[in-house]
Amino acid sequence: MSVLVGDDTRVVVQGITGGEGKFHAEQMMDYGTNIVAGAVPGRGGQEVAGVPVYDTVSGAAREEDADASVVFVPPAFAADALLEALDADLDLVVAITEGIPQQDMAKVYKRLSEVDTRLVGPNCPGVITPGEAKLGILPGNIFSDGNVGFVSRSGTLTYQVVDNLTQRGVGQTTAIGIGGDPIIGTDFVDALELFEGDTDTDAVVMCGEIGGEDEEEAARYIGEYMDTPVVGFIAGRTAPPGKRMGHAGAIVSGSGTGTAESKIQALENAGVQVGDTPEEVADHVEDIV
Amino acid sequence: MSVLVGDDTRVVVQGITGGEGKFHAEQMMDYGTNIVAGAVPGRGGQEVAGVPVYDTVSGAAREEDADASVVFVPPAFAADALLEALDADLDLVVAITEGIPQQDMAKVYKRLSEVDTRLVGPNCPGVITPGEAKLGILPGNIFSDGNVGFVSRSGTLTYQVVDNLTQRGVGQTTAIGIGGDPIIGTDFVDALELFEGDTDTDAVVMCGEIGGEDEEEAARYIGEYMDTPVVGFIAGRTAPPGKRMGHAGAIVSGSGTGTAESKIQALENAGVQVGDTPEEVADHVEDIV
Amino acid sequence: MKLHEYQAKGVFAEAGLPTPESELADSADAAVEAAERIGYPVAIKAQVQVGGRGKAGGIELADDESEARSAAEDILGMDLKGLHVDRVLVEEAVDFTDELYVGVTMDRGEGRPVAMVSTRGGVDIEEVAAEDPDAIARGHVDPSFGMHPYQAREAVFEAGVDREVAMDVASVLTTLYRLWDDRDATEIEVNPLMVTTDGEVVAADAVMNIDDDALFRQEDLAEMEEEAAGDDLEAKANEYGFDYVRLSGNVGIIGNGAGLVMTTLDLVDYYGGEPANFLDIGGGAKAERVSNALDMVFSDENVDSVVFNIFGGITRGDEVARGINGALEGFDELPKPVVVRLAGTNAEEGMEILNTEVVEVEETLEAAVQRAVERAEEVDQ
Amino acid sequence: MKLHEYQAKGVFAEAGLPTPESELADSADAAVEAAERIGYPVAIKAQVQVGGRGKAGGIELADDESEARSAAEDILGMDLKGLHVDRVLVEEAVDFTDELYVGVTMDRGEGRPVAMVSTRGGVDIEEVAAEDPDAIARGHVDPSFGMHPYQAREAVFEAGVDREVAMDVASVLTTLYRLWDDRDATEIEVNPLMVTTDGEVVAADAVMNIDDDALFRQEDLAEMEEEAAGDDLEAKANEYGFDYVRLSGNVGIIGNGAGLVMTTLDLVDYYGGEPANFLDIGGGAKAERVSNALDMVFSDENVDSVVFNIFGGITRGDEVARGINGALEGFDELPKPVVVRLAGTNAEEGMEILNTEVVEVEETLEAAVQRAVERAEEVDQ
Repeated sequence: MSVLVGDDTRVVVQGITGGEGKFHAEQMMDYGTNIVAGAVPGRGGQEVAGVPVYDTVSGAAREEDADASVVFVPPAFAADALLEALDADLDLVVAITEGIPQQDMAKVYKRLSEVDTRLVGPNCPGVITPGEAKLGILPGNIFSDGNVGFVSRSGTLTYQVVDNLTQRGVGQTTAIGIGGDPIIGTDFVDALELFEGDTDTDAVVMCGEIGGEDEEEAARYIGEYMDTPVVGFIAGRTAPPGKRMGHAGAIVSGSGTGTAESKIQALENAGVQVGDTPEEVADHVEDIV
Repeated sequence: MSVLVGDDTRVVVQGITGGEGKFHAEQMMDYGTNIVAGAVPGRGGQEVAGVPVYDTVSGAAREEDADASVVFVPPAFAADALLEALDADLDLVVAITEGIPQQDMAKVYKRLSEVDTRLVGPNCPGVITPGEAKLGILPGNIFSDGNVGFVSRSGTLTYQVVDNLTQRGVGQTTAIGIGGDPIIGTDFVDALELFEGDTDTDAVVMCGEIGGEDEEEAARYIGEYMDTPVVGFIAGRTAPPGKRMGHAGAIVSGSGTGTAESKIQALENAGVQVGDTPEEVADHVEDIV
Repeated sequence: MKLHEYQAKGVFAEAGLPTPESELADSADAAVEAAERIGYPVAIKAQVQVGGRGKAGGIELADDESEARSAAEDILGMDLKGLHVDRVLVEEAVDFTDELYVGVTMDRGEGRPVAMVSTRGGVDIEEVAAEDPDAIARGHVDPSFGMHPYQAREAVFEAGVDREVAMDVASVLTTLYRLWDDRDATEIEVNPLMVTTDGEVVAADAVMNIDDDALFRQEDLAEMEEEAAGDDLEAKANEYGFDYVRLSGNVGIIGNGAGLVMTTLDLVDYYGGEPANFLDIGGGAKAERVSNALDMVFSDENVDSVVFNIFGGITRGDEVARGINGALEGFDELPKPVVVRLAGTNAEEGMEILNTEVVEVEETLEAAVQRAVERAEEVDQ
Repeated sequence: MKLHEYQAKGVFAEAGLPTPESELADSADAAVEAAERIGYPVAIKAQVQVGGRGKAGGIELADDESEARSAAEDILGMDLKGLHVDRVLVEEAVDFTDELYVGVTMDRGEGRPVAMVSTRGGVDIEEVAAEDPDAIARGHVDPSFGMHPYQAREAVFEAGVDREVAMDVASVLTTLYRLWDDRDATEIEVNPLMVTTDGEVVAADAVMNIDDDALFRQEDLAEMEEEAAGDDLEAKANEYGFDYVRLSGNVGIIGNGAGLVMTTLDLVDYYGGEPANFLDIGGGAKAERVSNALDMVFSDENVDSVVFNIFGGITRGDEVARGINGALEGFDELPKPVVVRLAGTNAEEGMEILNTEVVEVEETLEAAVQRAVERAEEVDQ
């Protein structure tokens, strides 16, 4: 079993005619993902990477019975593409695009609250259920099928920690990159809920970072509702206040909120084993499973 | 019994420091309405018509435990006043103001769908439960307590028909002026639902007019769901297409929709007796009750 | 308030919509000069606010100076569905391959705007809607959130607009929506939106109705209004701030409140008469306003009798009576028979004041209307 | 991107917010001339982007020419919390009775903007928030619907702003919100908003942070950016499009992906070293970009060793290796020790290409960091 995506997920690629869109559409298909269509306004009727392109997401969803989309649309047009996807009655939208203006995302976030679609991202590497399907840009070869759920705000840190797990023979049910922006669709609590409800997930790794209060909320959720053991990691212990560390969301405020200490403390109080290094995370997971 | 308003309704008057607001606040109090406060930005701390004025509706509602407001704010500022009232957790807002721009009302209407407050109006004479309370500008003396529910798009036509009823000794449970604008909060179906659920209402008079499809929808509702007998009247049989007959909503479209014939036919098909003249309406009601 | 084509096109062009080059002209000479500047071929179009101008002979094409002069002479001064044509728009004529329809209006049942696109432009869209509703793609818009580009694209692709121009048409639609919202339009449309042989789109006609209640914040549009006014009596009503509609009968009608005035019209018809007008003096009218209303209706030469029906709520019977008396003072004898019915607030005080030696009084609405219809018939004979 | 005070005030004034008259000056003479034009008293304010300028001596009042000159001389050239002051804003000084705080920021937990008003302006609002949260009235705004006047009024009255100026303050707040939305601000505030002895309000300071991701549609603000840039290396990183933060240690860090680079920093600290910088080359970097990153870190004189950590997803190991080799070609000998760790996509190909005669290689992240820390210690001794 798995969460969010599987081999039955039927995927539309928004922005499939762009360089990145086409490349990753092919990569996803190679991995086994069921890519059924592309959607690019004004490019309907073409065929790219062996699938038909539609002018609208709703057209693609209707004609190809799709239930998910992956968005590779450039940042200036991405919010409109997301709003379009949210109106197309999909189950899941995964937004890879980095650099979507914050005001645009705030409006998308509002709209999200009015529909039944789940959004992952933006500015995320995507979602992968090893051996079944990946929606995004994650390198499939480092993942392996198994019983550990994985959720992270960061892309390459995900690869680092997952690689450590896979090297030790610890596979994953599903890995979710939720993205490093301040406003994202699926947050830690949402992802943890999914894993808690998945009978095949025996442990969860959660990689957080400085900024915001998401990790603290996740800690509250874990303490109150989770039976599945969680191993944590928090990046940014050495980040000075007021400086944005790459991700728009990774910033310790001038008043000291959003620090790694606060997050680690909250997680440990909720019974989470927090690793000091990626290797230590893998050690803890190995102890559990 | 009655619907919407009664002697326990605690009312804020928005715009109480204006000429019309003050005059009607006093008229409503004379009628017995429980006016508990006024709300006018920047005029908080004053006293008008014997009640305290607050700067905000939420302040007035909180301090005076109000559950309804009547709005006499000029059209340019009325939509903002309505949005404010909709955010103040009231049960009922009655908008008397005439001439609110349509784009403003469309935005208010959207907001209305997100809150639990009921809006009556705008551009309406208000709501009266004879002998208990009136919220609006209806002349109290022509109404009398009784068992007929009354709902109308028009103010003076209400007076005309209610007067005919009262003269014959037929009193009213509650009379609701829903207003003559194209976009209104409470429509015929909403009002009919209220009366259908009121055990003291033995018959309902519904005065419609040309324009829109509200009367046709009311007919569908009556045919399907109402046990309480309804007597109808439709103004504007002689109105030519494309001309606005006073009310912004009272216009037969160029393609012939919104005609009196269509509305009368729909009502009659739903078993409603439609009077040709106000006197005939009173005749029909007298036959029933 | 409905803008003239040339006014609406000005607003459209300012908003960046593609419009053909055009000039307004009020004489054949001016039309020819405009045509020379624009370059042939041109379309010469009557500037009157009626539908179906083309069929009625209000639009002609001209390939050269003599055709332009003759077209302008044909159209200027003509009577188009009852309206006198005193200006024409001289406009660059384009070669087109398709005529589309693009518009935004309020769906009052839904309480929110609806955008419409059809490939069957160039004809009355209401006819298309009646014959073949599926030929029009519709998209509702959340008025608080606005129209987003994807919504425009969805409507355009759903309508089956050719992919070559689809993105341009979508852009026209988003601009129309923005105008609809920014300029307080109740209706806005381009019909036809022509697809030229060069694959461009251009707004060959322009319709824009502005919400009268919002003119206070659309000052530039409000200033255009005078030019767009209708007949003299309607202009006068506008000036006085009355809701007024001129009709074809001979019984003048004055009252307070739209529903009650409409009912009075209906009763005139019910009792065999014909209403000459709809005139709502509104709520809380003072004596002077009442006088103005009566003066207006007296000045309508089609009117043979007047029924004056007031049910006072915030309107006071004594003010009404004073107003009627005031209007009558200007005449040595009553110009037309007047039947008055006063009820509601201060009706008794009004009856005491009213000069009942010159006006007739009835107690009920029905009786007043019947009497006015009788008096009109007498005069008419 | 954080605007300077004078830049933000320009944006505010253009939007109709009340701002005091002011002029920028880069010399004492220019400051005095400006003061003469504006009229005394004036405030002379250091234009550097740090909080608490006043306490640190970066703001002085001047009542006449000699005071103005002396204040400008004091401030120009001073070092304010590590930043060199080379410009001052000379500003009309107003008599005030109250100092308010008005601002809009993003509540990221809620995913929507929050407007804030407090009567405790003139001090660090984060301190007020920590000490006495109730002293700040907050109102969340639906970003799709915008802020409506009543919401601004509610926040202002809730904050207990004096009724005499409440409507003016509400109007400032609605304008700030409009700017926040129109200009893609992530944060905007007036602190203090002064209430003058005449009962007017005036923005005595102005803070405006613009979303870097939205600069493509804020062209005029984007042009201001150069003037607002920080130190040389940060300016260079900006030019190359790197996410870069300068820190105080001596181990230079380059990597791909914010989380992984942060983790590398943390590991440097964990193994007893001190990070000199955060440098994220982003995803899918080509060789030239990699070279630029290495050049940049080499040029930082605080750096004693470099750890280069790449876990390739869309970034390819062979491109990284080529980039590292390229950067090294410019030097006769390696300027600083470099420890490379390559994993993920094309890591093996990269290892074959990499000039391992000059750079050290480690297999794991932990080992690479430990080695770089050791090398930095060696150099430092």
